[in-house]
Amino acid sequence: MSYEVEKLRQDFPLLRQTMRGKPLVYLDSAATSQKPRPVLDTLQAYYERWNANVHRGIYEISDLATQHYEAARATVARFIHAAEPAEIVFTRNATEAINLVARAWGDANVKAGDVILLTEMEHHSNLVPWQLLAQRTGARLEFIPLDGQGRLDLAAAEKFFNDRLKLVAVTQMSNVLGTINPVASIIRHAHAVSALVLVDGAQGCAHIATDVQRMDCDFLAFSGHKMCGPTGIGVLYGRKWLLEAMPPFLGGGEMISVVDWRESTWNHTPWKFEAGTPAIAQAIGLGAAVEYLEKIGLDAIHAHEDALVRYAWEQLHDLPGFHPYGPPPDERGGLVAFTLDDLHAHDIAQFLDQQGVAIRAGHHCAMPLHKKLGVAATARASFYLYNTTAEVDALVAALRKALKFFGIETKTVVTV
Amino acid sequence: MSYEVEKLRQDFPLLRQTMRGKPLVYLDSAATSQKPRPVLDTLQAYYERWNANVHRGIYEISDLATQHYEAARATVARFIHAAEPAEIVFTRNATEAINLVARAWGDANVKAGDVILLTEMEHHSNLVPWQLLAQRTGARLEFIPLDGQGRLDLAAAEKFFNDRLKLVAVTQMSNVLGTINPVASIIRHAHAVSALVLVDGAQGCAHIATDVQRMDCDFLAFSGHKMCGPTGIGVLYGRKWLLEAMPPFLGGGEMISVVDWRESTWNHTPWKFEAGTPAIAQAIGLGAAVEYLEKIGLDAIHAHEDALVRYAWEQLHDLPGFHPYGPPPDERGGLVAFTLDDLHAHDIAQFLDQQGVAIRAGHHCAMPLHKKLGVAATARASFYLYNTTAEVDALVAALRKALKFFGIETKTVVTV
Amino acid sequence: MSEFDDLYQAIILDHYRKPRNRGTVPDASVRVDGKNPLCGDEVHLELRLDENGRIEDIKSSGHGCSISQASISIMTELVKGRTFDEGKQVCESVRTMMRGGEVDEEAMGELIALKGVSKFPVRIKCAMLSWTTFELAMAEFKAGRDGAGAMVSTEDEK
Amino acid sequence: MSEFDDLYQAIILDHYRKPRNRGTVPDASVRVDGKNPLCGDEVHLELRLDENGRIEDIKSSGHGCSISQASISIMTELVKGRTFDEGKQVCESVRTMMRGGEVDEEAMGELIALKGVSKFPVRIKCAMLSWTTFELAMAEFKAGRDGAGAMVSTEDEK
Ligand SMILES: Cc1ncc(COP(=O)(O)O)c(C=O)c1O
Ligand SMILES: Cc1ncc(COP(=O)(O)O)c(C=O)c1O
Ligand code: FES
Ligand code: FES
Repeated sequence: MSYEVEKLRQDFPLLRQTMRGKPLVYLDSAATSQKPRPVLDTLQAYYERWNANVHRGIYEISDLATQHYEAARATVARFIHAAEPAEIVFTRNATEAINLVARAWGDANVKAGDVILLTEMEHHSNLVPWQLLAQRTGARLEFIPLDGQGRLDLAAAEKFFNDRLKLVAVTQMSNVLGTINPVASIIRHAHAVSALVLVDGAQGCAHIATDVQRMDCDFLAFSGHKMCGPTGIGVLYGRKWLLEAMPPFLGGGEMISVVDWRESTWNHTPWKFEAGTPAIAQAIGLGAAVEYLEKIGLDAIHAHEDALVRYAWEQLHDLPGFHPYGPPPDERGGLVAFTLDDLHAHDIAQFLDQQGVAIRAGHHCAMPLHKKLGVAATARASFYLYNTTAEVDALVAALRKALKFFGIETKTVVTV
Repeated sequence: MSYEVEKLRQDFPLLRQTMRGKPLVYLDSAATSQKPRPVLDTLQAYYERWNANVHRGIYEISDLATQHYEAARATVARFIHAAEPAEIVFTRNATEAINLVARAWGDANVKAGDVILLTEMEHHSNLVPWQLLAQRTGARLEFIPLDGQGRLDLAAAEKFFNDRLKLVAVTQMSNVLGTINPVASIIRHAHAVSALVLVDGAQGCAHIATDVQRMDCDFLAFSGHKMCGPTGIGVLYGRKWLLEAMPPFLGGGEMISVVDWRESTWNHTPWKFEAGTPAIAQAIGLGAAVEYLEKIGLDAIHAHEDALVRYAWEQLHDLPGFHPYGPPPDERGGLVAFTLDDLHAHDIAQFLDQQGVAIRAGHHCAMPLHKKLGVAATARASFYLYNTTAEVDALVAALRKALKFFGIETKTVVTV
Repeated sequence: MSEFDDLYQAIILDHYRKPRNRGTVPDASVRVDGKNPLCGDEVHLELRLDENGRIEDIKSSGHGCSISQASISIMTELVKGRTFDEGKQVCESVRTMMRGGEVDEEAMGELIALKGVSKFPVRIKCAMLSWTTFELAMAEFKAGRDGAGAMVSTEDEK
Repeated sequence: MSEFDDLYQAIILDHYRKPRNRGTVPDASVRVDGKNPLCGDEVHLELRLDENGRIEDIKSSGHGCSISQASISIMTELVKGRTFDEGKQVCESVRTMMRGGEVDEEAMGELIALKGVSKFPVRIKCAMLSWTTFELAMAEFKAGRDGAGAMVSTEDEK
């Protein structure tokens, strides 16, 4: 089956919008993706037909809500090849999933002097929770450095793999450099010294077929909103025995077994970690998003994005003063962060907005990385299953106009 | 304007459903409410027209998403009469809001020997987080006892109001007894000994006009899904200075000001407490729900529910073996938990399901309270703005049939 | 017949209204407790075994819904006079039936009346409460203990 | 004219391309830093005051977007020769303008070119970066300090 991007685009109502009166070119899916019709229809169906609280209701719609909710868990488990649905905890987003591990696993297992190993390319969401853990426990943070091309320099990190190492937290794919990391090999390394590995899949899982058992990670965190799902839903995958051994994170309804006045016992995993009424509609919506992605096929999506990023890479390099960050297309996912001469990223994004082209500018929640790169802000175009080469052309044309407008090329103002 | 319940019902698509082939009589709004058309339309509009990540986007749809998101915050602030929108933190649900306070405020302010005062009617979500805090800090939990009618016996709790007391956490309205608590007077008492008060508004805010400034509470937690809003969104209200003084809860994107490798500084309240991509669509949906409730008027809603619960109280008392829990209608909100002879609550609920009547059976996440009441499980019917006296009649008729069916009255089986 | 009628078959209602073998066994060999934390219901079982390991007497007390009470009542009738291992076989058949699997209907006797429960996921634990408690009694007895302090929860049912 | 053209008026682009008063003031009375953490941009201001408290010289360095750079450039031209208190009045007018309020357009000079920024909430802090830093310089100077180590953030703008 050939990849019919124009047909897929029909599924996404927002892509038919205009922006500033121009056809919308949405190139910010790394921030959040757009949502296809089947996901929106599922949300609608939930609220119109099955809406009830889950797990303890004896009546039909509550039973339906529960069944759909737990079916979504099973769907997500299948998507990342978890051994069983009980390994899937629903959270608000990847950020909460990582914090859950830092609090529940971290506070119980990390001591002063232990090392948590991160990388220099981590998103704040996979950095700040560990800073807070380090402050609570006296553990030390270390960082796998980058080489000149924005890849992890594993040789330089060799020294951290010893018995002080408790956890490696590493992103599957960088949201700035685009680098796809060799997580499986990092995991082998870490396991050799009995350290656990948390993979931040916020950028990875939406774009790359992910198999937690083959990868052999201990934890995986990702967000529904970046993979065609609703906002307000994220996932923590954890090995069953690890989750069972962890103390709870939030206390409240649903996560308990027996509650007495001054102490309680806990429900089984995953419910132990889902205190209070969960994001029911959103979990079910995420299940629909997974099914949508599976129908197209993660490999087909990845191939499509790969073609787009190669094309973009080529076209963008024609621009005077174009400077990309991160490795060449062979080693990257579907995004490009760049600077353009000494045009400021925010001016670029503002100008592109006027052209109907939505890209992101800033530190992309990776301030330390930008410090390392020696630039305060970059512009970033990111692609997903619904983007086209025509949109890449629109991006490049708009950037050309921006160069003109701000007078970099000609020092004269053009009208837009 | 008179209260036109039949017209309001038109707004709720789910209420037109059938259950087990019978017209649905939904009497479980205390677990979760149904959603009106304007809320569903808002969710749709968000995903089809404004969906983008908030706060840092320079392009039009991101700006729209941000504006709608922050407008929802302002709407919620107005709804509970907060002094400013910065006092509104979006969470997943009331449970997370309470845990946020227990972790962020509690860990920083509560020491061994300090007292946290709860009541004997608290929901697990306003009990277990404090148990966990007590375990972490060595603080002591005490409980305001109940009188014989399921009201707080404040006289008996007088002894706890001394300088050991750090926090009182009390529900605005019990989800089992229906009791509406005198929170304002408890707050005056607590403030007199410099203790703070957290009000669990999960049941209250949806039904009773709530004014945090008049009530003078320090924290208020509630859930969107119980007040016509989407699942996956809740609210923590906190006094601005308290929130500003608290350390963060979850770390990650959006909640920071400056991030370095090993330490960071925090964004202002409320963003300091909203790590990662928030539940954007759900917050905006909650804003629409608040506007919907405001249009009808909380006082009108309360009056409607009050009439319903009085009617139900009368009708239900005609049933042989009917035993309600909690105070008479004068002092209760729109729900009734009861037992019926020695029919088991789960059998009652199962039978009612067959009749199209959705009620809840069990401990309603209040096991210690049920222990105190001397019953493992109760049946609970709860009302909201869309329920009718005809539905109360359907409930009573179904209960009569249940008594017959299980042979309590006649010891012969009837067909259903 | 509707799923509801399947759930509340006449046999169930009969056992619920007239539970068999309620009470205590004064010279019991093993006494155990089981609970269903979802609803807070509990059962207490007392069993006396003869020298061949046969269940001479079994009595139950506690509280619960009609499904759990009927299940307990039928169970006590069924296992009386059998060994633990024979009882365990019946227990596995009930578990299979709850998961919607095929069982030898002949061999199940009145237990087949519980089949309809499998359509109601939240009620399965009601039906299993008696049996998980029975399994606890068996484990305690085989370990040479009298069950004192032993308690099982239906939440441990997978 | 579109909102976009309002934002990037010719005056803004002109100041951006040819920023005035860049550099350092060797014998500065006060030197301060300001930053916009949203984007990581920073400005460094150096000012020399005469004995009457009049700004004799002002120079800027640092990096930022066209809006911030133009705002800084215009500001340095505007406050030179004035006192801090006169500068502070201008600053308040800019703040009012950013919030969409009415200002005396005559009195604003080239600053009026920043008016379009008020339509772009995320860019307001770009325009204010220069002014919050100016306010810091004023506070430091009035407190008798030379600004060493002083830093202000646009996030402290309400
Ligand atoms: C009194 C009370 N508090 C707290 C909660 C918890 O609400 P949520 O599950 O939405 O977090 C509930 C909901 O059942 C409740 O009734
Ligand atoms: C690499 C990476 N990690 C974590 C996150 C945080 O995701 P969320 O904001 O959905 O929690 C992001 C999102 O920007 C990301 O790109
Ligand atoms: S409801 Fe408790 S055992 Fe059935
Ligand atoms: S984008 Fe940094 S100051 Fe404007």
